[in-house]
Amino acid sequence: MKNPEEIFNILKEKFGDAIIEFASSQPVDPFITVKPNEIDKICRFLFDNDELLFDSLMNLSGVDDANGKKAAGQNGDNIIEGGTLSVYYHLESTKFKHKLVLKTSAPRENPEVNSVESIWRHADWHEREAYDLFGIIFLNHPDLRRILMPYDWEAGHPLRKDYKNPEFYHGMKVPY
Amino acid sequence: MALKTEQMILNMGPQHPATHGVLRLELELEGEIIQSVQPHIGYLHRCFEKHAEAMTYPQVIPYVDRMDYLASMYNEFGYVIGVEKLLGIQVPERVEYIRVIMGELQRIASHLVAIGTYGMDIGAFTPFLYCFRDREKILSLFEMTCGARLLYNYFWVGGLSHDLHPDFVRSAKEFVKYFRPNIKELNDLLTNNRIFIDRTANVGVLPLETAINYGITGPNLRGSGFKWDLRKDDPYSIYNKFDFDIPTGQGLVGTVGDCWDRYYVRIQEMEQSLRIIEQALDQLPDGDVTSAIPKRVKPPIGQVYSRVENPKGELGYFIISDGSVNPFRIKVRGPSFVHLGVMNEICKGHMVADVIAILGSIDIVLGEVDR
Amino acid sequence: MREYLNNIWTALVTIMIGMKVTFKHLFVPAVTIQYPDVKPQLPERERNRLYVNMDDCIGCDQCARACPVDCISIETVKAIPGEDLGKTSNDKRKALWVTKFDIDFAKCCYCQLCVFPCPTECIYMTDVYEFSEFERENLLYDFVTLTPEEREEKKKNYAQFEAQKAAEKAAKAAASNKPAENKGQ
Amino acid sequence: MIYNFFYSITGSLLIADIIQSLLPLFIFILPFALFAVWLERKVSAHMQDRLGPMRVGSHGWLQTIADIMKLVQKEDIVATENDKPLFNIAPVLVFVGTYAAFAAIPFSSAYIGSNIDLGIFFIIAVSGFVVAGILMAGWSSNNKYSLLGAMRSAAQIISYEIPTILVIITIIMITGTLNLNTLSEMQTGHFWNWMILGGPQLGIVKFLLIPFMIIGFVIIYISTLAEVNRTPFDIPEAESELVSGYHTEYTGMKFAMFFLAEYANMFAVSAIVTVLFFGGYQSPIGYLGNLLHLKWLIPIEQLFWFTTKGIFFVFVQMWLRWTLPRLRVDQLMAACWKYLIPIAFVNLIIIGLITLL
Repeated sequence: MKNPEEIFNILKEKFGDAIIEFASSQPVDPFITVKPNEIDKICRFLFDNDELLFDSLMNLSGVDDANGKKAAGQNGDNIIEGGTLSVYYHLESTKFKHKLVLKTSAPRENPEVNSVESIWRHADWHEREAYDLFGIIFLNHPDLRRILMPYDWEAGHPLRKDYKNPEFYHGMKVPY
Repeated sequence: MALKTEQMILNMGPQHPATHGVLRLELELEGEIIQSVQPHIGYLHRCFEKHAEAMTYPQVIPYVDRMDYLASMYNEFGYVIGVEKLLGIQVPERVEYIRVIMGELQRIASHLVAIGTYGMDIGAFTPFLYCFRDREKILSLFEMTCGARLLYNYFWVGGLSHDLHPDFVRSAKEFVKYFRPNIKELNDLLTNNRIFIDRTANVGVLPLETAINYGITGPNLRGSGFKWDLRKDDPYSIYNKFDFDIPTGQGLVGTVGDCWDRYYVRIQEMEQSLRIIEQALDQLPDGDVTSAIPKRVKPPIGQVYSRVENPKGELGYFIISDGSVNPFRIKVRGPSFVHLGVMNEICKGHMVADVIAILGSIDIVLGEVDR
Repeated sequence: MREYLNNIWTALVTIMIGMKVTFKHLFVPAVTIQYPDVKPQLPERERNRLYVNMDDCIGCDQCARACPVDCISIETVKAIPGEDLGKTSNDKRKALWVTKFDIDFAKCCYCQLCVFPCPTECIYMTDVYEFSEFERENLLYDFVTLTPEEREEKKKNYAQFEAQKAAEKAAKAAASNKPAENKGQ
Repeated sequence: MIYNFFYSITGSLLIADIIQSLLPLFIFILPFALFAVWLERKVSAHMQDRLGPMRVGSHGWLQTIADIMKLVQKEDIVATENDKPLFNIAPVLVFVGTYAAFAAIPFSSAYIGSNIDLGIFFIIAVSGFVVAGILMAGWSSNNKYSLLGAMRSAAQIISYEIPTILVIITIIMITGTLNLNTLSEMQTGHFWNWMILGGPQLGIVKFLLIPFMIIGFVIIYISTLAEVNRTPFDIPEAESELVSGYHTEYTGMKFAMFFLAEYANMFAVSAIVTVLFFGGYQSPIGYLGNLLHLKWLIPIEQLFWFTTKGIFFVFVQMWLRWTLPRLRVDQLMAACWKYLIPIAFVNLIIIGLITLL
């Protein structure tokens, strides 16, 4: 049974600069921020290491941090430029019953994060949902398609803070 | 020249009697044997997470009810615990007891729907009506306390909307006494029925490693023989005050982790919920249920992941607050969304009739899959 | 061979048990009621159609703000000082004419969040559940007791009162800076 | 007897023959099918603590007539993709296959459609039409589900013919006649003369036969259940998998034909079982007509006994439908080929030896 502090130290000396920082100031859950292109190696280590054994991914959620600058888009509506889209991983070990929260953030223009689908098959659909609703591209994911929205929805990614509903979809009026 | 056979793509389409809602299963068939199952979801996507970002914290509760509309009380339970953790509120004892009683009643109601529709998927129509007859009694209990039968908006952040109705305790005890023999009747009609056993034993076997790797939780995970229940392993609210045991699948009829085990775990869980309700009704303290409800819910900047043992599995709320009245982001980890992902894995090599049996045994609700 | 016979035996026995259960239920009285003739009696906390008692409504817009689906829309007009709008049941003075108070029951999700914040408890849920309509527009209920002309009249009075007040202020302002000018010279 | 009665009135053979063959259809079978639909809805309702149809007529007895009228005026949709001739013939074939079987069934000593000598052989042969009709329906409605349903039902009905025929052979071995009328005549007297209790002749043979007769009855009852597509064998129109199998695409009068054919088939099958094992139209406790010496009363009593036995077996079929879940297709085949046929063969051999005694 290890608390997130010890796990952070283990990861820090194993992966060095790939682990950016350990934030425990805000209420409730402390989390570790990690570089996006290293995430799968870190998760493989967390999965295999026999004193950690994070064998179950509880939840994988995409978040639009909306920390970029407000700017006027082409057709006048304000869009956010710069800033990051981040992905939170809630991991858990059913053997040792300890939990961990990882966070990676990728730039808004081309958000690329390595996929952890090969480690936890559970991440497959969650990553497809994060791609569908946020546009976060997961590298070497078997079939990264939209999952909740219609497959040919080309009006962007709905859960982004600067998302505008399209006027028509296949001739059907979208906003009622 | 070998006979050229090509696979038949069968669309168990959005409008199909056995898909528990609006789900399209694309089956690749070789004669009657399944090569692959490709679920297509999104037909019931109502953008809960986008709505939640525009609502205040109390206003999100009616939306949370509508996700898994068969277990609304438990959806509220998870959300309310998460926000209370963020705010750091401690609710009075009576509220905790009422929440446990309502949660367990909702678990029985949700399991009754699961078992009833499962019997109908296999072809036995009568157990479905017996289950719904008993479920109506639970719904009238809910209606007596908060006025609604399916979508309650009863758990509020920091308390409850109404206190218990004066003769709720009496009619709840009556229900427990009335319902116990009916479980035995269900066993006679379905569980031990030889044809039901033939249809469900050794069908859709979910081995334990794939279950954990796919993030399967709740009755489906316990059906595969793993004693994992959040009420005991990651206790929330006051579940540590009650003694109840966790039924797991022992493979009494076929291998461990087949459809029959998942079904039988749900039947035993109803038994355990009755025990919890009885204990909770006896130790119910007095007090005011609305004392800890804050006038304006404005949690500090931060994020929380709260998870509860929903009747379908582990329901998790990842709430990020930016200090304003509206939540910045709510991500819901719905158990049905996860359980549907494993369909392709366990349906290979079975027949068309088994796909319906497997889909019924993992008990999904499309409202929660699509959110 | 033994397992073969056992299969047959368990099959027949369990089928017989199942049939015994359903046969027993042939003589159990029916649980259902014949709906249109026999109406189900509902508990008193029933949450169905909203009702607004307009005499008590002070137009404070609390319920419209609390509603998650924004199905309540209220417009109010300030009363001219001379008018007396009467008192609510718990004798609060009313200061606003409510010229528009309609609830769209097609959108309402019956969550009762609007009933709790109302200071005068004038909005509450009744147990009327048979109010389906053929057109969706008919589900837009208008609760205001004033006739349309009265509403126009109230608006006109207020607008006219506003104009008058603005004119006075302009006159006063003109008067005040005139003496300033004299002082200035 | 009815035949020469009509012959004496009309004077021409052809008309008398037509009237006699149509008589069971309009007097008995159609009203019975309507009654059976109502009975099924009421039985299923009360078994599930419901009330069933109560609104159309007191206790809903007009409900089925209302259903038929609704179905008649419903639009008869024939999709462009269906191949029309097959699509239209299919319900007729199923209807014909079921109603033709009633020609050889003795309703009472005074009345039998056509007293042909190979009665039971004719019935088995004619019920082959049903399979062809179902296959046509499944194939012509150009819908994957119907095709699957039709394939399954063809396999099911054909493979369940074999145990039925085997058990019929055992009865014929004992009684020696194919003619159902004489078969019923042989089972006169009280219920201990019925075939299920060893048949008319006395002595050791009768008591030896009883257990095997009961086994034979159970086998034929199960396999006729499968032939009529009733639970637990209603796979062709399994609602939860194949939406409703071969008659998914049918609407209006064609669907009504399938619907009535199914209920008439239920009665036909239970009629065969009553004639073979439960003494056809013989009354278990002697006739009132004998006591009151009214000769004309006996055929009416026999008709009464025949219908009560038939309806009892139809009730048991319904009772099974609302209790049991559905078998999967391969379990269905396994049940037939691994369980019913071997037992039927063993039963056949043992009864053959007993009749030699």
